[in-house]
Amino acid sequence: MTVGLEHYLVLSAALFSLGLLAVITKKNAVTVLMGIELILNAANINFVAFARFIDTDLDGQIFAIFVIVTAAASAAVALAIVLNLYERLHSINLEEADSLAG
Amino acid sequence: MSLFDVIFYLFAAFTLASAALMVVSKNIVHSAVGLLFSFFGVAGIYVLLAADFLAVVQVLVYVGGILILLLFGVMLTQRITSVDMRTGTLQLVPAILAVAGIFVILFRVIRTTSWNIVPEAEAQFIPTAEKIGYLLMTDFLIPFEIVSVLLLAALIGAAFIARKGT
Amino acid sequence: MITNAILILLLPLLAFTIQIFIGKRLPRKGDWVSTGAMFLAFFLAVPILIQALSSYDPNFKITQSWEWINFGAVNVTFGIHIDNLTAIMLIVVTLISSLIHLYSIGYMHDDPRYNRYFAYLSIFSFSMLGLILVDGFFGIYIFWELVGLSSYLLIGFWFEKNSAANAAKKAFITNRIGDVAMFAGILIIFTTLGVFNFEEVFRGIADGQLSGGLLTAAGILIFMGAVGKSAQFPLHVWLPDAMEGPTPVSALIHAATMVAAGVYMVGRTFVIYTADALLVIAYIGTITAFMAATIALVQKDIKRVLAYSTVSQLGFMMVGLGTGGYTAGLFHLITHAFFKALLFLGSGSVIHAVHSQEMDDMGGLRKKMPITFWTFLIGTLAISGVPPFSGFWSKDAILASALEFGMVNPTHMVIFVVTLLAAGMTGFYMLRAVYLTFGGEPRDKKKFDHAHESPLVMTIPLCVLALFAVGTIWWGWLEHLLTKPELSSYASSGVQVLEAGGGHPDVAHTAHKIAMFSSIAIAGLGILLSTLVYHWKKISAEAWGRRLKPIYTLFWNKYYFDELYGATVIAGTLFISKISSLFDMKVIDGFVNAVARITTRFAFGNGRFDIKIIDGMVNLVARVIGFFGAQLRTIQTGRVQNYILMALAAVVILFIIQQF
Amino acid sequence: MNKVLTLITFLPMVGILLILLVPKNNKTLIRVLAATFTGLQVLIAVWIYINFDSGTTSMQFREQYKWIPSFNIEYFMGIDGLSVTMVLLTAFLSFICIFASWGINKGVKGYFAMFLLLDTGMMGVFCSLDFFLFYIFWEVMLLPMYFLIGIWGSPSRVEPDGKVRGGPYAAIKFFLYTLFGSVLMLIAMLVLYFNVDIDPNTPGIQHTFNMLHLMDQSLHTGVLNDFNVRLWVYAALFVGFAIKVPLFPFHTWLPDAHVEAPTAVSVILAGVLLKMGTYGMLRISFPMLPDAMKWEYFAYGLAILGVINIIYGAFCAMAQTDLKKLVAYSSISHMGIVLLGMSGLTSLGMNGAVMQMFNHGTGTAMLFLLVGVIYDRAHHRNIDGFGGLAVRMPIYTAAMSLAFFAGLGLPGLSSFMSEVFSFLGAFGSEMFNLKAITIISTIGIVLTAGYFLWTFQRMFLGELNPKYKDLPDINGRELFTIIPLGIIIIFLGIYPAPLLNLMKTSLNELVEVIKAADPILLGLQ
Amino acid sequence: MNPSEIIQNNINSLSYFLPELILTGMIVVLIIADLLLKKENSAWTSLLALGGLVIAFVAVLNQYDLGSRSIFNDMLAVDPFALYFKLLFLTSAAFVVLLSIGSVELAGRPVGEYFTLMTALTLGLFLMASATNLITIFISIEFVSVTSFILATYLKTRRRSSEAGLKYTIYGAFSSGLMLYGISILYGLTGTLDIYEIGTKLAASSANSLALLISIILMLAGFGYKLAAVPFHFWAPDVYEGAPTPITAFFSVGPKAAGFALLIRFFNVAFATEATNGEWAAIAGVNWSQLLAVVAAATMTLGNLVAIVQKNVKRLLAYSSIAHAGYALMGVVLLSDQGVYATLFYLVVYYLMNIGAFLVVIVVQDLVGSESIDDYKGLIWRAPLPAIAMGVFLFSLTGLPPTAGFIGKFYLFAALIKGGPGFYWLAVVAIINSVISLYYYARILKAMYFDQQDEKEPASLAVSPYYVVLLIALVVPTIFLGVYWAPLADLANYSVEFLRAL
Repeated sequence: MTVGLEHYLVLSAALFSLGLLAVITKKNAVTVLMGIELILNAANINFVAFARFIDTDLDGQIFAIFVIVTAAASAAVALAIVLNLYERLHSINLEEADSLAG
Repeated sequence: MSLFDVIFYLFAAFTLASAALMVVSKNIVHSAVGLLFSFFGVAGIYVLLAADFLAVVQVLVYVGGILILLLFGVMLTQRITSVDMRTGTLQLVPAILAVAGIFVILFRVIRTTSWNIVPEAEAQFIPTAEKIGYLLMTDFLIPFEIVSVLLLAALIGAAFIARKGT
Repeated sequence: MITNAILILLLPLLAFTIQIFIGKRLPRKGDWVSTGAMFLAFFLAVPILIQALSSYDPNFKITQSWEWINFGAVNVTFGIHIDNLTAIMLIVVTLISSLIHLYSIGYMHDDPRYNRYFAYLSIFSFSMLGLILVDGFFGIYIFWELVGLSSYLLIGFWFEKNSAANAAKKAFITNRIGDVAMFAGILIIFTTLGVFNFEEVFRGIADGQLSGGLLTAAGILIFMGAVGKSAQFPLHVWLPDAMEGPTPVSALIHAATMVAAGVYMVGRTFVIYTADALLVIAYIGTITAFMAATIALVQKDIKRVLAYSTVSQLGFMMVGLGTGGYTAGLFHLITHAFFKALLFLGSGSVIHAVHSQEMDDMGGLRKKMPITFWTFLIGTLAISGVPPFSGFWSKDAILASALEFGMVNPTHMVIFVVTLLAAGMTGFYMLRAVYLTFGGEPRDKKKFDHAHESPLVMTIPLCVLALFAVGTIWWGWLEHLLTKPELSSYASSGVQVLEAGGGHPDVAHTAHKIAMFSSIAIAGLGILLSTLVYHWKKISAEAWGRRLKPIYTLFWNKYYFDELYGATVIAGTLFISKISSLFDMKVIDGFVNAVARITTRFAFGNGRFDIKIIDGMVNLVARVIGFFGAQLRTIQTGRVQNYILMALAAVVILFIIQQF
Repeated sequence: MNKVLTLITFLPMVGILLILLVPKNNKTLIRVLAATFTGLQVLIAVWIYINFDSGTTSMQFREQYKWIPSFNIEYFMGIDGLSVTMVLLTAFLSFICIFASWGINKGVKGYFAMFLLLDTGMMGVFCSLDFFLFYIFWEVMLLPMYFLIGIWGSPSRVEPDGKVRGGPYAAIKFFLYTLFGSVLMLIAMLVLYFNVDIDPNTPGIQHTFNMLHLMDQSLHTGVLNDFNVRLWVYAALFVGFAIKVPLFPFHTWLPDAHVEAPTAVSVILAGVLLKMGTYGMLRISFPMLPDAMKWEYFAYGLAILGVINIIYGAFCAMAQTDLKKLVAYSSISHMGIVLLGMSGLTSLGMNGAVMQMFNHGTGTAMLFLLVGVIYDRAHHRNIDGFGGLAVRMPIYTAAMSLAFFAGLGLPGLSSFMSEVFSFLGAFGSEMFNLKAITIISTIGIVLTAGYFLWTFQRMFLGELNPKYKDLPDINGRELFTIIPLGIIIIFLGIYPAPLLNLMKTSLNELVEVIKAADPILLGLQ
Repeated sequence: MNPSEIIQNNINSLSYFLPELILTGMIVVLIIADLLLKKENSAWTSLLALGGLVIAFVAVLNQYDLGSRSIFNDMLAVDPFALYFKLLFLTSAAFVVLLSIGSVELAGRPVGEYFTLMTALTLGLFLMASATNLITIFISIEFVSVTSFILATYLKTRRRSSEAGLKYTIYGAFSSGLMLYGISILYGLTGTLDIYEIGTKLAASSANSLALLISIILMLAGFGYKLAAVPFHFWAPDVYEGAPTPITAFFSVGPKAAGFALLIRFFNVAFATEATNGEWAAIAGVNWSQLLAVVAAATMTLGNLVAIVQKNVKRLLAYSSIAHAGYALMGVVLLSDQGVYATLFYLVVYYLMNIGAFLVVIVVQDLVGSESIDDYKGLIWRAPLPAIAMGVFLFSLTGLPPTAGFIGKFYLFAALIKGGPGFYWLAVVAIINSVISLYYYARILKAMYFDQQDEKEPASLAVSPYYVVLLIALVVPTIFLGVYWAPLADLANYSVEFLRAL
């Protein structure tokens, strides 16, 4: 069986799942952010794969580019916020950010 | 199995392994390295999907930008020399269960869906940079502009949050 | 005449209004207002009677009515209905009431609420007069209730005494029970016939629009009202307690107004009673007459003796009515009104003198209070049925009627026998009262020394009333005027059939003769026994009392009716009331509160949803898989990621839900 | 004066505006303003009474304007014989209550503003002929009531058994109950709205809240043609109204609310607000869904609940030691009579029931006012804590006895007439056999006499409690509030025609409407 | 289309993009102004921002003449539906700017960035309301998210704000990720990014329902997070509590409304086909309206139940705003003009009363320095105006006449009832929830009106005239709309006509 769309999709799904796993299980805020990047990459693989196999207009690739750009923007903001939290708590352990609850 | 397939499987395995390393590793630096390789792997996949421009963007922005940003974050917050670089995990089992659930669902969806694959597109390998540039200036002009404003806002915000003082 | 009737009705009401609002500021606290109004009413009533007498027609009738409440479909009128019975009752009520007003001026002269007292007397008279004059069930029910109210006010006049307050309440509520039954009867009549007016109701019944069991039920229910008002068994318990009111009030209640109302009402509505209903009336009357008489035998309080005698006499009246002796019953009502008023006022005079109601504190008062004694004696003889006093004639008529009924229906002969016994007891206990009060030696020297004859304002009424206790006044004409209505079941269906079989004229004649002799004999016997015991002291009351201890106790305790009601009806009501209240607080409210609590609990659960459930779940999972290793053991709670996990799980769950 | 209903409804709002402008320390001016505006309202009510044509069944003093055209919501006001009685009652009691509130010293401005707002709400309910408008006014009453009980009622306290009671508790309880009821009503209202079509040319498009249209059975379409749906709608409306009446078992808010509320609020609550429930049934449930009402299960249900109210309320009243609670339960009992009267669907019963609404309004108002009088003096309401007051306070005693006797339905006093005709109407029902039920309910007459007299005895008769030997008798202001009520009670007791004439045409028509209701019913069985 | 046409289209579209251009320009102006102005004069930026909003408001009003059209090559829509939301965003943003000016919480913080980001956030909301392409949808959501993250963290020296920002960021990024994945699947199923084309294609083909379902659910996660709908609401209470109160007020209104705008437009365009008379039918295979109904029921129930046990007013209002999202969702599930119309109406009403309630929280925060219910005790005697205003807002939130909240609920219930018996159960749930909600709103009322104040508290608190004006400015429409709401209803009704127009 030759490699087709589904292979890419499965790869993407796996990557997506790994990203989720990181987001949910990692205590370190930065690692969590890394997990999110994995998720976005997984989605991008989908887009590109669909752009290749289903829609030949490159719309998917354009979308992926926008995803990458916005990811950069949010990563910058997120890191700034993590750094800020570090200044408050001297830790980026997400477990310790629990004063707001209930 | 064609050469293309072999390359695909290699890239895929590489990507997933790196990603797995990123997830599994207790050392945050190792995670970062795993993520780096994973990004490279994805870039390779893009190449396989005939998205040459995108692969370049992937390497430039992700590897060159985002990952470095993340590493900066690590450095700034972990005081790399003295403190434990390990990162713990939590709620592993329920997480694995839920994620496994998602994966199973996605897998089933992928397998059962009959995708409307355009047949003649399979062989085409056309450089995309020109087309993408054209599209960004025409059809996708406004998202492009919006993203620029978004970047501006994020810049201001990130700068504000990151700087000292109130 | 209608104008007269309306004036008769309005005068006491006017007096009441004046008294209640400005009575205090009037000279003599306005006793003359009420008294004057009553006398005026009496004088206005006289022409009515004269007209009735002059027409000398059993069917004499004057009616007039006005629209009152118009529902569109239903029109309730208010009307005045004057016939012979009304005319006579008007005289009786106004006269006795006037005399009692007069008497009260003396009796109540130093009471702090003198004006209020007269106001109440006026409203009482108003209610009673209204009851007599109205032309329909609706009206009679209204005045019926007002009589109850007036009695409440008067019995509880000395409300500082708890016993008085209690008695007033008891009177009202006991009456209410009867009233409710009567109301139910009216409901039946009205909903079947659609009218309240007596004439129309009677016509409707004659036409057969209401008949059979329903009519019997209606009759018995309406009679229940009379049971309450006229203190018949089993609702008689209020009457003796009503002695807590001032004595003139007792006289008024017992003679002309309240208790008479029941009998009057039964007489007025006589035609609606079926043979079955009448039988119930007769038996209730019999039981009442006998039971009250036995209780009266042992009472020590002079007013209580009189009270039970009233109950007993009312029983007689009911027996009369129930056995078809329409004329007899009403005749006794009228004669009784006078001699009982006389007796009560006489006893009031004694009480006024010795400041006690206990016969043990009296004795030998004959010399000190001659007028009182003689008038009282006349009253006693009248009530005992000694010829030629009024009571003899009326009671004889009742006994005759009962006997006649018994002869036609031999199974019901018991009515006559028991009634006769009761008649005998009447003589006994009344004479006993006379002997204990006036005869013999004074038992309480101090009280005796203080005693004196009452003022004229009190003795004059006594004398007037004594005059009416002489029977010959009533001879003949009354029987003619108060003829049994033709529509009544005895006149029409039931008895006629029986009478046709048994030979009616014969029976009546025989019955009359036997009844007359036996009644004289039994009265004489009672009087003789009484004299033997209390005057000649040949028989020791104490000894017999000891010998018949259980019976004596039973009588003394009035057959334990109060206790019985206390233990059953009242306690039961209060019990249900407590239970209801608790039910309300605990169960219904509790249910609502429980819902609220559960909601809150659930909310608390949810309040922790974010913190605890997820944490708890994680902790639980941690415990389950705790032994898998140190790394997994380090699982702790972290907030955002909990959230994310939950959201992810939700995605999975939503997918699964939607898919199936 | 063709906007008289708007005037009478919104006059208190003008009062509120003026009151809000007065500095809060000038308490007398605030009170006077409140009295003035409610007084004007009484004058308008009198004008309405004089100009009301009791011979017609149609709505009078109509005002009809478009309000929200997109939903066909109208500002539609008008009164018939049923509502005019309630309007009179409301105007009158509001005026009296201002005087009963004279002694309020805490937050005077807020109190009177709230009171006038309540007044507007009540008037509005009775005047509206647009269901939506009705609903708005219905809900508007809740807010002031909530605050009046919560703020000016008794403060929160902890009972010996650890429960928290007091004004705030009672207020929220009242609020929750009634809100629940009114939300159900909202749903029912919407179902009616969407299934009444006033334009047959465009089916399913033209809906209306106009009550007169909603009552027109020929316009009912859609799910309203399904009898089961009609029953559900009826039931939803019923619960909404039953809570207000309050009917067993939705009544437990009432004793709490009464006990904790200030005197004037109790008066309004018992005098007017309870009538909202029965008014709603007569104005909305009955004419809009006559066939559902005619359905025997509902008719019997209504009658049985009425009887339970009568007897259960009386029993509960008997067990009370708090005078106000006793009166509250007596209200429950008396409202049961209204229900019973209505349930037979006879002219007599219907008229009797509405008369009972009015008469209970005046009678219970008097009772609550009098309870307030003694509470102001003795600072407690424990029945057993008094005794022999008749000696010390003869005028007060006289007034109280009048109120008590009115309560127990003594002839010559107004509630006698209404009770008798309610019973007669129910007993004589041609559509349903309510005879046994009515007979059972007459037990309530005895029980009522029992608890009122018992209470009277414990409070007023017997020896004077030495604690109260210096208790002043009722004063002039208090008498001023009570005497008019007393006069009405006696007058209507003797001659109820003025009241009856107002309403009978409309109510008899209502009875006819229900009788003639198309028995979709038959299809069900 | 040939390139020149596309470019021409872009150029032509600029005139329809005026409000957004104004906001963009204002962002730049604000940045420059912040650089130029001295620190003590920096308060002027607030007025600049306000001015920008006002000008944009006028520009939006002018767009009503233009009718419905698609601009920038079908990337965005300019139609009454979007305009309705834009007006809502602008007025609420203006209110929040006004709240922020007086807020003690924000005093002493740099204002330049604050108002710049506020303006940017508003721009993002604009885009959300008008986006008709998956790319613009995604970017606008990201836009709003990124600016929101920063604003939530604005009190960066305070731990709570900092923590709120972090949670928001992580949760938001995660949600975006899920949504993105869902979008990618949708793209894969249809091969296009334009939602109208997606709708056409989905209607034409019998797409695999499983793939569509997971795509919808994943996207719902993204939208639901903006709406704070259960089970994607978790971030909301924490962020609402930690963020600066004016920002919380804005979060509870702006992004939520924008989420609704997107949800309604996207779902009704892409996943439904229009039947007759303004009723839609969900596409075959995925009964998403039932799905949303479950979400709506869960949302209002959870929000209300959890709100009951809250002691912090701000947090309580957070849960209440979750509950209200549930109410508003009821209109969406009906797949009818009537329902959408009700939701649109409700959102405006909700915005008024909710911002009002938060304003009172701010006022009390300034006066008493606390957000705890206990510190609201006896407020009516200390500061009557805020207490009365809070009463009005809370009654409105409960949905009692004569307040706007009632009318909002009325329209929702009306839509539900009109929708037929299928959603009666939802109406019942909503009824029960209305009653439950009264319970916790009444707790605040009870504290304010019924409870005795602590003795140590000062007798009376002075409310600054500025707040008085603001309070009145919110109370008046809250009541007025309860009495006469026809214009707003007409506007909402007009705004529903977005599907047929394009």
